Amino acid sequence: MKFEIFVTLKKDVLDPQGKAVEGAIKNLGLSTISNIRQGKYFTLEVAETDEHKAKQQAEEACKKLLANLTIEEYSIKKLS
Amino acid sequence: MKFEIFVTLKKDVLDPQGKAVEGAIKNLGLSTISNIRQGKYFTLEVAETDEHKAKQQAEEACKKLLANLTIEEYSIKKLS
Amino acid sequence: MEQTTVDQAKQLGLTESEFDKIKELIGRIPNFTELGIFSAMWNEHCSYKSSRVWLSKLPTKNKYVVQGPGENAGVIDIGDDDVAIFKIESHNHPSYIEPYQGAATGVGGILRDVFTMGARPIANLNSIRFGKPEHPKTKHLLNGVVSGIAGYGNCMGIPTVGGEVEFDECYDGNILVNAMNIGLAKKNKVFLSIASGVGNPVIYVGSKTGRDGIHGASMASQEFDDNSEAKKPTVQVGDPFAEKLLLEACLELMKTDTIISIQDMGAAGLTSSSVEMASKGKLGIEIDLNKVPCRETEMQPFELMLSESQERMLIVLKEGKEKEAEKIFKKWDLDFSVIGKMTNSKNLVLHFNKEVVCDIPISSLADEAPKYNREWISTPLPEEINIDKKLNDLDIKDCLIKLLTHPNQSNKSWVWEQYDHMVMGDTIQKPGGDAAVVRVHGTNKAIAATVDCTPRYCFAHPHTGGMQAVCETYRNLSAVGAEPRAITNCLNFGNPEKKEIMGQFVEVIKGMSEACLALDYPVISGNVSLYNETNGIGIKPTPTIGGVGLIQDSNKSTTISIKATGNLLLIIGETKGHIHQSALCYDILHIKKGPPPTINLAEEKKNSLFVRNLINKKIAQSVHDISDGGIALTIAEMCMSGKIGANITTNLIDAERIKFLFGEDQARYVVEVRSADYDNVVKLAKEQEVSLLQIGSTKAENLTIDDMKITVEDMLTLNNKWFHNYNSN
Amino acid sequence: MKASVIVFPGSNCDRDIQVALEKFQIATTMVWHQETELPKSDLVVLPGGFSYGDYLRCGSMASKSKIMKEVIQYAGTGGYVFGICNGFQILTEAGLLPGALLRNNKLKFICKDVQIKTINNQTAFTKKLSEHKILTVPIAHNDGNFFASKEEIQSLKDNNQIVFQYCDKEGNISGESNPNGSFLNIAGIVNKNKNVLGMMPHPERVIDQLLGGTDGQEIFRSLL
Ligand SMILES: Nc1ncnc2c1ncn2[C@@H]1O[C@H](COP(=O)(O)OP(=O)(O)O)[C@@H](O)[C@H]1O
Ligand SMILES: [Mg+2]
Repeated sequence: MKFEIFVTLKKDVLDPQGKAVEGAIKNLGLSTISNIRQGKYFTLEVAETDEHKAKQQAEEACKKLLANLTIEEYSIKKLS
Repeated sequence: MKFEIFVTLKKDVLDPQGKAVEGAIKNLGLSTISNIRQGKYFTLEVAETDEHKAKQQAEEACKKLLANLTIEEYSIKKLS
Repeated sequence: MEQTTVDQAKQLGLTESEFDKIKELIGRIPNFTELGIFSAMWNEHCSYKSSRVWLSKLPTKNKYVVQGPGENAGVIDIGDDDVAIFKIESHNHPSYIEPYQGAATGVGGILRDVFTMGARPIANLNSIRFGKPEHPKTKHLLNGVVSGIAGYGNCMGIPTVGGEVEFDECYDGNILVNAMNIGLAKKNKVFLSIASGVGNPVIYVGSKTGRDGIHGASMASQEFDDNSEAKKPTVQVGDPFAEKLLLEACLELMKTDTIISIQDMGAAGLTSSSVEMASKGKLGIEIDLNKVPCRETEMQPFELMLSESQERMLIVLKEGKEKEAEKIFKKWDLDFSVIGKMTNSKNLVLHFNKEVVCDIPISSLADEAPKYNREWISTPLPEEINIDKKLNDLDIKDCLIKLLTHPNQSNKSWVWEQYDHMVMGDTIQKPGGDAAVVRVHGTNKAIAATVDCTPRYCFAHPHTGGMQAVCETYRNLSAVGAEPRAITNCLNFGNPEKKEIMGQFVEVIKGMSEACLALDYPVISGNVSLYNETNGIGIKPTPTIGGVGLIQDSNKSTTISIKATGNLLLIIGETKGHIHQSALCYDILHIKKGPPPTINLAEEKKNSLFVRNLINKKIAQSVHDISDGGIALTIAEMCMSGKIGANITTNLIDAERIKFLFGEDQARYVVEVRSADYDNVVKLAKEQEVSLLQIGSTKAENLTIDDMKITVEDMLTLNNKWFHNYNSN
Repeated sequence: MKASVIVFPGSNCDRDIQVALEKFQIATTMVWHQETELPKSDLVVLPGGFSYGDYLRCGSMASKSKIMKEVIQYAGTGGYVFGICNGFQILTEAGLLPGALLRNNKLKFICKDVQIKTINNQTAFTKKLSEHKILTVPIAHNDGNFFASKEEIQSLKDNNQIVFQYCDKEGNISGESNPNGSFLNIAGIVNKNKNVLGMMPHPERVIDQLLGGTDGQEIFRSLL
């Protein structure tokens, strides 16, 4: 079963990359674009047929490694 | 209008991060998980009411900055 | 088995006559995999078919050379059973396509060349050249290349200690990224790539193989699959983390008694590494391609053999040592696979899915590869022109400021502060001086290293330019007190099929050879990059020279920083005022005609020795060789570095004064000495027939030249701003 | 005195710290990350480098290594733990220190000498430093931009856990003297019990005049 995982910085955490990207976007003349935040995107496979269980595994991966819960939050979606 | 953007490495391109993360996940005992690929995830706002035009702006941002088309590909989704 | 056609051969970059030669050599029509292997081995990059004839003329020996060209890197003796192993290599084309990954994998490649020989890499250097700053691609390329070099070297934990950066419109469509590495080993623990012993196992270690950088595969893909999209050749992505593990694993394996020979998989991957090892050992090799660790599914023999996936090595082990070796690579989490063995058939035999997919004589791939003696014509020495009128009107301060703020002469700290230049804890002189100085760990001696080239000289007169590049490195090493020992070189040129370009190549080599011979400073390794051309316009000939020298006592080295006020500044070497092709003429006045400065090799040798002696006796307080921008810029740099001023008097006016201050006569140095030592230094100079001129003294805060005055503070501000401004938006 | 230096795959300042510790007569054992037992030691050092290539988040994968369980336990019993650069990142990822180290605000790797001011000279790591002592020490990192939540910052202040702050040559702590965007110019912090120190600058690189400075020496002397 395939999942996609989104890891993003919590709202009150400064996002240096997003900020730099936003500056660069402005320099490119794309003036309509704002509020850019950058996060991480993962796709992974879980060898498990039960969706609930599979999702739990993905969740564990997030908690244990993929996200740093001090500064980040995550969400998980089933793919295809 | 809010969009989310996914930037991922093209299929045949080596993903050193994904590879290392996969190793670490295995070491954590999460043996069911495999095929991890890591990409980037952006959210941004376009000050434009016409959806088609807004999407075009987001697309331009991808092409000009957010994605490196030599090795990456992107997709865009409207949010909310 | 399917047969190939001349069209396919052409698509793979072979000529019709080369295809005929292949058929003749193997006595039949090659299949697709075989043709791919020929195309890889016979291309310019692997076969050196246009350059071999001339490269063989370079001097390659002196009493320090342990291993000259022909191995992965060259080796010199640095005393006490220690050797330094080094090489420079280009990654120009990939860096233009994808600057970050291109530059990163360039560094990765040169590192493997060095540690494959048993050395622990201790210093990275790089020479990078871009088009004019206004060119729409330049900023992106500069940023990508610098962060790529940083990304790889920093992660590996190897300091990047020196290099050069230049902008010139001739590189608009062909940037140059030349990476150099130096490593250390013990003399009796140097590993070579000569295979031996029929039956010995051939081992693949490192990362898995993917479809990275398979050249030509896309063009011929209709041959093996309709699904061509998925088979598109892709850019190689570097994995410095994997390389760090590979480095440690290889060095650990090298401590055991298990290795016969070892070779990294660089250009043309498994093909060139296996063929080279077998060829050097005059043996055959047999590989089961199903045993090659793959990252992707359904990889075909053609792809497996031509993939340029990074961070991989091929090793011939002593029979029976497989388990011992495997344990080490497993510890480091790397792939390990016994993929074949050495045979006495003298052929390259490849098995795939229980079939033989390639069976060709090794000699046909290596020794019998084409070798061309291409036509060439020489570039005559340009005539002097009289530009005095233009020079008469120039204001010294204005000239100096224009040089200080020119991208080519601006402070490059924006570049090297992105490189970890201190890790490993032995960097004595970081970037910013004439040569980097890195201590040999655990000893009191040190290696000095520099990379240099002056393409405008090479273009004006390749013969002189070739000599000059060698001499400039010699001088940079001498200026820090090192004894120059040997060089490595990266020859970047345009299309050798053009007579003028081939002529540049030939003349540069002749010039280099003369300099190497006269200075006893041979070439021990190198690399050639041809076809640096876009729309029929080639780059200026750019023979990047990497020079390496030895400092016996780390405490007897000097920097370019002026050390104290009240000292005297001396010019060593004769100043005639040669202004043609100077940075002032070329970059500021845009006068590009005229000959480059003359090289006098006897003077080079004599003046270097004199300066090194002053450093050794601790008489020289600071030293800087005089290159771009002449005496004026050289002294300005010494002032900025030491944050101390100087007072210079020329007793000249008008054009003569400009020529004196900004001319680029060779074989010169500025040396700072205490006034108490002056008489002694003059005496020594007389004895050794060295030209010496006292032109001023050091003092606080300002640089004054006759009636011109500028504060050191202002010079620093001016010199530091270009890179920051350029990259701030 | 005995120190253990933990070596992760991708550590690359392990030798540098060993040389530094041994220069001050601290016997050093290198401990591979897969070990499950920590040798008896008076100090554990997490060295600089790029553990796991700095992939995912700097220090994240290293913080999950087998040996880290032991290190966490060791710290819990009051043992001294010193993380430099990547070591600091690992300590925050392991939860031994609060906050996180984000990308430098200019998004570039920075390697250069900076000044830091000693804010707390009452710790085992800084006790030989005079009050407000300004040190010149190099940094070399991509991710040294310290971040912590408001509450965490308050508690760092309340408990005197800020040990070093970036400053200029005169000791002014300002935006100008902040090389990477770090919150409050924070360059190094200790835990509440003051037995775990993390800092981004590399004191082990300034213990030898020939290599550019000796300001790191007092930190090592404090450890003795
Ligand atoms: N790409 C680079 N990487 C590292 N150091 C560099 C780079 N470019 C220039 N430098 C450093 O800046 C200093 C000045 O370089 P350069 O102008 O070429 O000096 P010189 O003319 O004396 O050889 C040297 O110390 C050199 O090592
Ligand atoms: Mg130079």
